[in-house]
Amino acid sequence: RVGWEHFQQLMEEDKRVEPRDWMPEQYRKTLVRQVSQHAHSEIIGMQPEGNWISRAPSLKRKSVLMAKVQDEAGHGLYLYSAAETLGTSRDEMYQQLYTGKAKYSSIFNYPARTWADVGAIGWLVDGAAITNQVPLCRASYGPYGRAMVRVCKEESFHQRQGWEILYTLSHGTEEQKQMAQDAVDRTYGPALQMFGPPDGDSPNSQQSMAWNIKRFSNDDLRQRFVDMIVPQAEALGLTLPDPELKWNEERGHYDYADLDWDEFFSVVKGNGPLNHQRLAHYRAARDNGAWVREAAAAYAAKQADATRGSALLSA
Amino acid sequence: RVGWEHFQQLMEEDKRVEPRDWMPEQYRKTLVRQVSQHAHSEIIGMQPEGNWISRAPSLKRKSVLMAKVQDEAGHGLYLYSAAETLGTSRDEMYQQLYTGKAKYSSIFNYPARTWADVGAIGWLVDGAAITNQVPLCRASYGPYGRAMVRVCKEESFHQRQGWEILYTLSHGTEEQKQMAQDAVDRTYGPALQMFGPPDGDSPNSQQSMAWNIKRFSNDDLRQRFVDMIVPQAEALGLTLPDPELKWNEERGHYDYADLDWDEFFSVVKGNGPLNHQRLAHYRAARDNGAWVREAAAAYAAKQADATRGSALLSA
Amino acid sequence: PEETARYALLLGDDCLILAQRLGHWISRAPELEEDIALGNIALDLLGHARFLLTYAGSAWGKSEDDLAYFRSEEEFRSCRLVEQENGDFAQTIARQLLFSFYTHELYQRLIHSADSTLSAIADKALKEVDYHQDHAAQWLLRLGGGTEESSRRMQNGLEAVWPYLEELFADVEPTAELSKNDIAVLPSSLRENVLTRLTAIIEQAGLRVPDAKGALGADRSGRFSEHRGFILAEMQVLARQHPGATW
Amino acid sequence: PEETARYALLLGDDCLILAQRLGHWISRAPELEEDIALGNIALDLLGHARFLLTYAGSAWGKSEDDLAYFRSEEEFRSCRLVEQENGDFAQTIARQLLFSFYTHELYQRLIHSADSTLSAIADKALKEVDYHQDHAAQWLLRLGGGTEESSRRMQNGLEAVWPYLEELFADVEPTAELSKNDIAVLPSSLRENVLTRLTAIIEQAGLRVPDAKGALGADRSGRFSEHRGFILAEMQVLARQHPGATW
Repeated sequence: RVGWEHFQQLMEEDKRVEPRDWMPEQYRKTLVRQVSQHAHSEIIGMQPEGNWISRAPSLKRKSVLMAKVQDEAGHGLYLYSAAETLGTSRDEMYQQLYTGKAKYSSIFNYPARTWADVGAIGWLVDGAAITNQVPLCRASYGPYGRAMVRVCKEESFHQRQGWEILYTLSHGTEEQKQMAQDAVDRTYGPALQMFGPPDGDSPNSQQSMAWNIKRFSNDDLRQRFVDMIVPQAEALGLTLPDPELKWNEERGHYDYADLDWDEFFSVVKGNGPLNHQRLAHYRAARDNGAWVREAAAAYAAKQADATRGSALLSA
Repeated sequence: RVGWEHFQQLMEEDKRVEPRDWMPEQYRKTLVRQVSQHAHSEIIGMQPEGNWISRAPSLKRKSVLMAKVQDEAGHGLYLYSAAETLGTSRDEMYQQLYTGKAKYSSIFNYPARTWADVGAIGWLVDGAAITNQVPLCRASYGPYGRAMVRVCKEESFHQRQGWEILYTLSHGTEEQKQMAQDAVDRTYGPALQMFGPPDGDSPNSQQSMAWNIKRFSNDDLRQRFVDMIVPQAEALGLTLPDPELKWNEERGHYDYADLDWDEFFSVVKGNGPLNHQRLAHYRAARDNGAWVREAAAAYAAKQADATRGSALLSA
Repeated sequence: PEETARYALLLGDDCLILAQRLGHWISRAPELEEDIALGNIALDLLGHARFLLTYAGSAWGKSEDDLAYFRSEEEFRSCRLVEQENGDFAQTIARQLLFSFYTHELYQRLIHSADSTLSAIADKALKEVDYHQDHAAQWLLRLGGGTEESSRRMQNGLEAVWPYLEELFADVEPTAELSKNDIAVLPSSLRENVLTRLTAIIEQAGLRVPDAKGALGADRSGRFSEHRGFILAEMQVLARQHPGATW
Repeated sequence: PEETARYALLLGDDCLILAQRLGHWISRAPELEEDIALGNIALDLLGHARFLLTYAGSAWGKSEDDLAYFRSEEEFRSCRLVEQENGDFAQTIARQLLFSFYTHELYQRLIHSADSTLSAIADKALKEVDYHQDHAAQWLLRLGGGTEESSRRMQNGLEAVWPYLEELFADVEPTAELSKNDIAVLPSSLRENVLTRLTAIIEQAGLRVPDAKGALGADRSGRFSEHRGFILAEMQVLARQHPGATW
């Protein structure tokens, strides 16, 4: 009861819950699921862009791209660590991803088809991620909120880089401009869907908001994102693939067309273009690395024994 | 004694020894070593050209090249079968190649660096092979001689194809012609060395000739080859990289410069450009295929059991 | 004829890309006999590709090599099944199984095409695909009924390629339009027979028919895959370094 | 300066090709921390390559990208060690071990180059190579002293790359000539220290120093290797499809 009251008070005063604090089992579960899914998304998200590291068209772009994909691995690490403070081990989370039990952001089941997709992912996918994540910096669970602060700082850098790639392409040759437009056409819809289903179809949102994890509804965040990217697209000289997109004076927002939610749910269920490939790539990396992890563990154990041994001798 | 006399008689009359015939242990050993080395050479020889299958510059060339590399696998099969009639199993021979105990023709430790090498290998390497092998069609051991008949027929086809590749290149663009000349420059020396060390340094040759396995000495075959390729090179419009190469009226043969035998022995000993790579490629294929071979064996055993089972039932 | 050419190209691209993938096995197969068998299949497929590309090119005054080496990633029309990586031997066999069962059904019907060239190509190809089918089915049975490991790998192989089966039955253009004149075979009309036969052989091998639905993007555009660019980069590199050269 | 540029290019090519090879590990490493570590090393090497190629290009009015994307296979001067395939993690570590021990020794000496740009590049690179060396050595010890499998794999890794060690110490041109003016470091003069240090750490890891001699063809020409063409085909494909474009 004391724990429960303390927790309630933290919620009411909008203060941080820390690992040592008592928390409702459902709160813990919700967070583990959300934080680990977020971590998994960073890990799987390395693949579409990683696909272009070897073929990046200039050394500068290659360097920036390598650094970016590496940052994603870093974000994965922060987030797994945050989730571990909730009592779930990294290996357990890995296992959930490995077996396909855990989800990750569905957009990574789409391919990075051309170099321009690297730009579109940076601009739209990282852009949507930031819109989603900035409020999460104030999430009630301390380690998660703090991890998000670090992540957001780097993500906004990535978004800027993506925008620059597209800007260069859209001011380049005709072929480059077409490449940029195609990538935006492909990425726009799935990026808007990153905020999750419409509020009416998102049953868990209410509880997450009550717990100060989520601060805005899916549709609110989506609107915020649309309002942000419309002028950015204009500055790029590229068109967003929605003929219904227009400023609504009354609402003070851009109106946009309904998204293809059938496709969204179908991809979530495993029928996206690359669901199988993404998981197979991850599994192959884990499988091929198993002997290395075993060796590192065995070596560490031997070293620890040796240290204990010499400590005994010198004692 | 009867066996020995029979064998001696076969040698004197230059007739074939067949698997059922008695033969001296040393004759058997010599043949197993020679035939299996020959088989191994076909197998490792698939690699340099195989390296160009994916990049062949026209579909016709791709098709011809695929067929050729596949023929080499076929030659390997004939030759392993011939060696098996001498009582050494294929698996044992595989194992000797796998562990690096067995040798194969040293020229395959050189890379097929450009497309033109595919031509040079066909013209010079297969050309040298044929010069070597035509007399082997009359080798005293029946299964070997008969295998060589099949092999020679295909090899002369391959040599022709190699020559055509070079002819096309040497009549193409400047770059293509240069590519052809470079490949010939690289391949000429090692191809001449395929006949083995000079007669003075080839202690086993005498015995092989006495046994009617080998019909001509290394240097005789090499001379025959040089005499053959000089006019062919002229027809190609390419230069053979030996400034001392010239017609010797008196001998009725072309004179040619000494070859770099230090390099030859060094490559034989394992220090060629690709000795390690060739063996590693072979080993990887065997290792990766182990589970398939096990599965095939297990399945065959189950089928045999089932057949026996139903035979018993119907009996 | 323009439409027919585009149809021939689509069929040819499938064969070309699969031949390219299979060619990699030569010198890397589990057994010498398989170096030869997979090489044979690759050669057959390359042969089919050459017939089809040559026929397609005749409509535009282009050679098979113009089409194979100088089209961009966007211009190819290969299905994603043939673009999938070789993986282990089981995954290659799974890919062969699906593709050979599909082409067997397809060519059996295409023999009756109103286009006499396509009909002749189908007739020639069918005899060879007969063997491809048998090769894949035999290995499916062996691996399915071999060891625990081989059965697990064979199942994984099927799971890996199954999402790309449906694309073979998608009524894309120009195929759908041409099928009205009996030039092409309507892809969706092949589905039932192919699936029935695949199901039967997979069950005979003691394996499960994967329940994966078709992966989104069954339009042969290349927009929904990451492999094609890598395949072409390697296949075309030499030809493109020497534009206009003869080989 | 022409000679100095060719020297810088040779050094830069090594870094560029190794960065290209290592980049493949990102998203494929045994552990998340290693995705990051190998990514870091690749990034460092790419950085070194960019300094060196930019410096080289300044002699010819060419950019780093002109040199990286528009030279042919024949024009590269990378050593065969960095061109070797990644293999398993142990083989990659073996390659890293040899290359980082070599470059550590090299840059330590190149700091004193009479060419101030090369000296500055060496100074900056050395700090990073310090870490590369440590990373490789730590993994060598771990794998050498881990499990039976890891020790076997680590030994195989060393055997695979060892034939390409000697090329690093070959007194090719323009390096040999430039070393007379203290611009370059004479490769053969690095040999003893590098070998001594490699021998010590390999023995500490409980492994054998391979007895392979240097593979024939230590001239950085590319004539004695089959890898470079595949590496460049992939690395250059996009840039070459759009000559003159800005990215």
